Amino acid sequence: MTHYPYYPGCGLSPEGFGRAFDWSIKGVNAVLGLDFREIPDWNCCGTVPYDTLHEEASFAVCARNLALAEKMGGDLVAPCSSCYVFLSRTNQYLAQYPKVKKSVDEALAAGGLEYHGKVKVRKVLDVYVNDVGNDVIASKVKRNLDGLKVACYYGCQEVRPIFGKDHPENPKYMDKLVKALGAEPVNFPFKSACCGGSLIISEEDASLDLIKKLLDSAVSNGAEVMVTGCPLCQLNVDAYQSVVNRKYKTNYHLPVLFFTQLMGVAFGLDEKELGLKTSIVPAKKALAKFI
Amino acid sequence: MAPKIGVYICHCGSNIAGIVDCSKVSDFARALPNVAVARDYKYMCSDPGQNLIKDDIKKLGLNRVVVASCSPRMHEPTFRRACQDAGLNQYLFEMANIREQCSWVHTDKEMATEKAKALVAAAVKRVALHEPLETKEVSMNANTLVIGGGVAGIQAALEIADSGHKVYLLEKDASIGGHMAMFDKTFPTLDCAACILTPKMTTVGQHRNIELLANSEITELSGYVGNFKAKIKKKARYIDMVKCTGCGRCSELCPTSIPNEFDCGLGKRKAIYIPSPYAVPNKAIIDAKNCRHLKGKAEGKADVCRLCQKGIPNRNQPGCEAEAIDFNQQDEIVEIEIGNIIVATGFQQFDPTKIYQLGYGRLNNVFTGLEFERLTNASGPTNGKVLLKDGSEPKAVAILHCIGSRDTNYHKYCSRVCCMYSLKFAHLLREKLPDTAVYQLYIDMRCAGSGYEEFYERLQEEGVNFIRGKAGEVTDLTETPEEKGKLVVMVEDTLVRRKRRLPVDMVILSCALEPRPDTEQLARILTLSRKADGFLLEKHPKLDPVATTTDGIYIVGACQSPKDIPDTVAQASAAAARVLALISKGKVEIEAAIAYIDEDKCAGCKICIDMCPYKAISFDEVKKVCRVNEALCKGCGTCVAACPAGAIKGRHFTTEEIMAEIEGVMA
Amino acid sequence: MTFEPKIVGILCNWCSYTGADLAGTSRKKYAPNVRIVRVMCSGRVEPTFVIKAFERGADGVLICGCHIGDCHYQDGNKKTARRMPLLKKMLSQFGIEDERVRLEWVSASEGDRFAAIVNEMTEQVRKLGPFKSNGGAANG
Amino acid sequence: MSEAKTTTFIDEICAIPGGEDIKVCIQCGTCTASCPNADRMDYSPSHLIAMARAGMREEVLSANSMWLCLSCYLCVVRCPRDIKITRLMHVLESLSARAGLNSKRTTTPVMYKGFNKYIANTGRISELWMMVGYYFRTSLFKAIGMLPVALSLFTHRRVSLKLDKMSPESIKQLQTIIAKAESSGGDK
Ligand SMILES: Cc1cc2nc3c(=O)[nH]c(=O)nc-3n(C[C@H](O)[C@H](O)[C@H](O)COP(=O)(O)OP(=O)(O)OC[C@H]3O[C@@H](n4cnc5c(N)ncnc54)[C@H](O)[C@@H]3O)c2cc1C
Ligand SMILES: Cc1cc2nc3c(=O)[nH]c(=O)nc-3n(C[C@H](O)[C@H](O)[C@H](O)COP(=O)(O)OP(=O)(O)OC[C@H]3O[C@@H](n4cnc5c(N)ncnc54)[C@H](O)[C@@H]3O)c2cc1C
Ligand code: SF4
Ligand code: SF4
Ligand code: SF4
Ligand code: SF4
Ligand code: SF4
Ligand code: SF4
Ligand code: SF4
Ligand code: SF4
Repeated sequence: MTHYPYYPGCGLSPEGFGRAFDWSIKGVNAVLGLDFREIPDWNCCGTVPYDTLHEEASFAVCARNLALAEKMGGDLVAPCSSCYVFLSRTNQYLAQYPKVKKSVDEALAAGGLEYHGKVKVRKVLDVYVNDVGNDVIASKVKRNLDGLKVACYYGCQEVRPIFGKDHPENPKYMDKLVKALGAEPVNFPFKSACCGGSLIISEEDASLDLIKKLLDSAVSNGAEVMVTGCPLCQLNVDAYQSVVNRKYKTNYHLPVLFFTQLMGVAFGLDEKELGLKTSIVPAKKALAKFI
Repeated sequence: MAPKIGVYICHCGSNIAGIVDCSKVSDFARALPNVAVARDYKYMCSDPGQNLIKDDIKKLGLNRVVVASCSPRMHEPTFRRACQDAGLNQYLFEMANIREQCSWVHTDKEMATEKAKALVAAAVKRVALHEPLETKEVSMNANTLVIGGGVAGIQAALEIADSGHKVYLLEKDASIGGHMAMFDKTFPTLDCAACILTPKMTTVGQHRNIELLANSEITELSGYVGNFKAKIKKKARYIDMVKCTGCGRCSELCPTSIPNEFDCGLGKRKAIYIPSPYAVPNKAIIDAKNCRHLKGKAEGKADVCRLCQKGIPNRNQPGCEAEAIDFNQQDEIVEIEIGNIIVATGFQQFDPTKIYQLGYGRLNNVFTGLEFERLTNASGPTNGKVLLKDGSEPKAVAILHCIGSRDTNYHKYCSRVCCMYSLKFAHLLREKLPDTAVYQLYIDMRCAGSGYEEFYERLQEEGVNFIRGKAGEVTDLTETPEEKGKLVVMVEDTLVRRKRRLPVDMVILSCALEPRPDTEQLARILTLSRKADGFLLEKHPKLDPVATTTDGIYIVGACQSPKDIPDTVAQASAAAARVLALISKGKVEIEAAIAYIDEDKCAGCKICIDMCPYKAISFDEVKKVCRVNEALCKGCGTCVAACPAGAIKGRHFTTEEIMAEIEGVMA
Repeated sequence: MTFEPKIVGILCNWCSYTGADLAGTSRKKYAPNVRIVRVMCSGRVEPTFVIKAFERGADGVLICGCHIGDCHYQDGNKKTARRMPLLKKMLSQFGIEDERVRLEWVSASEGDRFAAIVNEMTEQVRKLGPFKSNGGAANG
Repeated sequence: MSEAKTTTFIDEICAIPGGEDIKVCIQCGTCTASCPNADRMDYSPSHLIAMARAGMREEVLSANSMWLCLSCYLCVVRCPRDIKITRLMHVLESLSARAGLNSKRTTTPVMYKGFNKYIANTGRISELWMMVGYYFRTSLFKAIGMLPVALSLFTHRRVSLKLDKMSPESIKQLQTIIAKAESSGGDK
């Protein structure tokens, strides 16, 4: 079994809105022989708000998690795109700005910690596709998702700030994984467009506009489900679909799943274990053939 | 004779004196052993400065000179000449670099002054050991090799050939002409490219002093200025160049049709073809990768196709009547001897598929600059009509500047010609399709050249829409009825600070000019250097922009940096003049700072032979010692460092001299 | 006062020396601790040069040549690289720490890189402190 | 507007790591052309940069622009000068909040503040409690509008009334780290 330190982040924590992502990751890991070990007592990465209002401390807040992960050894897996961006960014700034390094080192030392910059931050999708490989994934498929039309929605941060291994605007690695499950990724030009998730609370109109465009594009290209690897994207497109329908007088019913849930379905895992019912737009109809 | 050294510290105005305390340094030098005189002066390279040295040599009987000033790469020749003028052997001179490697890079005056002292001490210690060396002259081969047959290579070849000297013109493609041959008009005067270039191409083809080696590449180079030897690979053309009349019958018969590179893939050609109507040489060539017969042969099939050769007898269509087709031709290596080389290998266009959001290769009707050149060219795939992929005329066209240029993700530099060719495109569009709207999306209009700004103004008058902003994205995802079926270009009009969506039918990407992919390999063969941006490096960007660090090899045209035709041609003429100057001199000096083997010390182990990159060392079977061929040795010193017996002396870089210098900097 | 190390730089004429000149023409600032000695090719560098420098009180030696593949004399730098292990072995016999001697490839266009290397090495050697020779006595 | 003031504002921005990028912008507008929210901003991202360089401190810091940045990084991917515009937006938000100039036409700062309070107190965030806090502070009317969404989240077990907390020792450790980082204030 390969071990990775694991940073679920608030979204995937036991009380978080994306907990089904966490459940399904664990289910899939059992099949793939991976062991993600949660960092003991990790703290919130702070994401945009913290960076925005406390930019001095935001690096230290992230670095605490990195320091804890460094003690465990191995690449750190951060499923949430925003956590991923902010944790990786901390690495980058620590290396680039001596000033940041100094302040972070001092802050960590005050808490009895130290960090040497050795932790590589990675996404679940990256680990699955590049460490495990699509061949192995395909070999674990019990229920081929033959014919299922899937819109792979990467969201903006998954692939963007040059940390990623895939193209920042036209990523393909989720599409390839979905294909390995037997499903058919549809053409989806908005696959890396922003869903507006970070401002859905304060700037609802702007975000709803973006969600509508996503739904439009996915559905008009024939998607039966949308899959994503970002808990914020999932929440946004799933929970606000009804609001979009109300505002734009549309009638979308596109289930939005975590790609790990889809993997779980293909691997024959139990529907409960995958948390399929936590989706607000029910996935039952689209997946009826496979569960 | 005891060394009697003169030391001269240059202020270089405030360039050195601003940081280094020059009078302190000269006081310091004056106290060093063997130093007879030490002075500091405002500009040592000026005439009065040089006279200072000359007078001291004559009056004080100096037998060694040290100048502490700029880099020896800048003024070593100047001061060596001054010594020589005063009757001192030029190798009894040494330079300390206290500008480029001291005053310009340090801020602490005291430390910089200390460093300058150390560098001067080192030079003084070293120069005491210098020995007079004599440079030898060898005769100069008057033949010249020009690599690359674009407008640069053509111009250089013609100028040299016209003055009565032989030129080998090497072109890797089947025809010369380069990029210019693809254009219809050229900015800013809108001359017809074919009208000004094809006569030159034809002249090249017929010139009795030019041997055209088309479809050929250089694979190896040895020797030195005046006496180079080059190995040339003449790739199989499968055509007998003497017999072929260029009638074109073979192409008509050939059943294999593939995209034509000369038309950027917008038109078709056959597997046997004449590259363009004005190709020089105007002969057929077979594309072995696509010819059915040659492909079959490679797979072991006996006799496929050969329609071009045999014709279709039952329909009374004869094949090549000149019997010029020869499927058995092989690649051939020829060796030529030349005295000078001009490199004119040009550029390639940046591949915009790398910029995903611009849609090239993904969306119909997004074209590159070169593709648009072919679309407007009367002999191009559309006979000069600007047409969309579906054959209709565009109603609105956007020309996008700086694609792959001025962009840290691709090339940092400005490509220098694309603003101007974009204006040219706009003009051609206004002329051919007066009702079509034309948008130029630019960051800055860079029109620095004779008549260039005037051309810009003319285009403004012609009603082109100039939008200051770089396009962010080209998409076919439309939002309104008027956008339907169009390409939408997203841009911020930065002058009105509004994000705009421009619906157009055609998008032209003004792509960067970038180094050709084989530049690195070519540089290696010719031992040239490249700049950070990948283009070939000149000897000095201002004072010697056509020479390289290898004597006898010159670079011209777009292989040095992006440039337009006027600059290219000027540079080509300059290089030709340099070559002709050397030819008329008839002789070249060869480096005196080379290796020498002391036969008494040589143990005959032959270790040095393998060390030498130029095969300059040979073994004397009789005396059982090694010997250096002075004409071949370039003085790298690798053998010196390797000789276990310490038998090899690297002249002017002897172990003692270098050791003395090291001791000096540590003093 | 902070310790100002003395470092001898041995640079090949074509790439590295030109690169160091470029740092100058582009007015890149770097530490004044390196004193440059020019050789035609890094392949000319003999181990004794390095030993000599330390003997005369240097705290570090920086050797620079063209990047592999770019050598003006085709592959002199490869030969230098091949000699490095031998040199390092000799140095250890003299009690000279590994970090005091560096071999770097600097091209004619890498003025920035040259400045960065000098700064980095100066800091590194400063940390090591002044070099104290053991006269090579321990190992003969 | 005095020139002295011009330098100060730029200095202020450049002093924050990532802010120094602002110097090399060539005003090409690629960021704005790519930004999904540019049309809603008082000034487009590139416009904001130009204003900042012109020293228009008050106008810049009271703009809503940065608060409307979605952190989608599309501008960063495309910027020909490799400027981390997203970071620049965060830098401007920070300066704006510190100067007390933050735009009243967006409620993003209120949301951010609520969010950050959670981190300081519990080390982690709960979406539900954050939303409740936010609507309470901004508009009850809006909260009513959002009730159906909240309800559906609740019934699908997507939010929980419980708070996921760290151990008290770890919270203390985190608070010490934060306090130290803010006091050393390397960035200010
Ligand atoms: C779209 C476009 C439009 C332009 N319009 C204009 C214009 O209107 N006016 C203007 O002044 N300039 C214009 N230019 C610039 C112009 O193309 C260049 O200035 C000119 O082509 C440079 O000539 P060159 O001979 O250096 O290079 P090239 O034209 O690139 O020729 C190089 C030649 O060398 C050959 N070659 C390459 N490598 C080797 C090798 N290893 N061995 C042998 N042969 C080799 C190539 O096959 C080619 O024939 C334009 C450029 C572009 C891209
Ligand atoms: C402020 C400024 C800054 C510049 N900075 C740079 C720079 O940093 N880098 C750069 O590359 N370029 C720079 N340039 C451009 C540079 O000056 C020119 O490229 C260069 O001087 C051109 O050289 P020239 O010999 O053609 O002309 P000139 O320098 O003008 O020399 C012409 C000479 O001819 C003599 N002369 C004129 N008429 C006659 C006559 N009838 N009979 C006999 N003699 C005559 C003149 O007295 C003069 O000595 C700068 C230009 C300016 C104005
Ligand atoms: S190969 Fe023969 S048929 Fe073809 S162009 Fe030459 S002469 Fe004509
Ligand atoms: S053999 Fe056939 S395919 Fe080949 S060039 Fe001749 S006609 Fe064309
Ligand atoms: S010449 Fe004009 S279009 Fe070309 S890179 Fe320079 S500014 Fe851009
Ligand atoms: S005239 Fe001079 S300053 Fe003005 S654009 Fe031209 S080069 Fe620049
Ligand atoms: S290495 Fe020295 S001793 Fe050996 S053959 Fe060459 S010159 Fe003679
Ligand atoms: S110095 Fe020695 S190795 Fe170098 S070219 Fe001359 S003979 Fe060959
Ligand atoms: S894309 Fe970059 S360079 Fe262009 S305006 Fe925006 S920040 Fe400036
Ligand atoms: S990161 Fe912010 S500024 Fe940049 S494109 Fe996205 S929303 Fe606009």
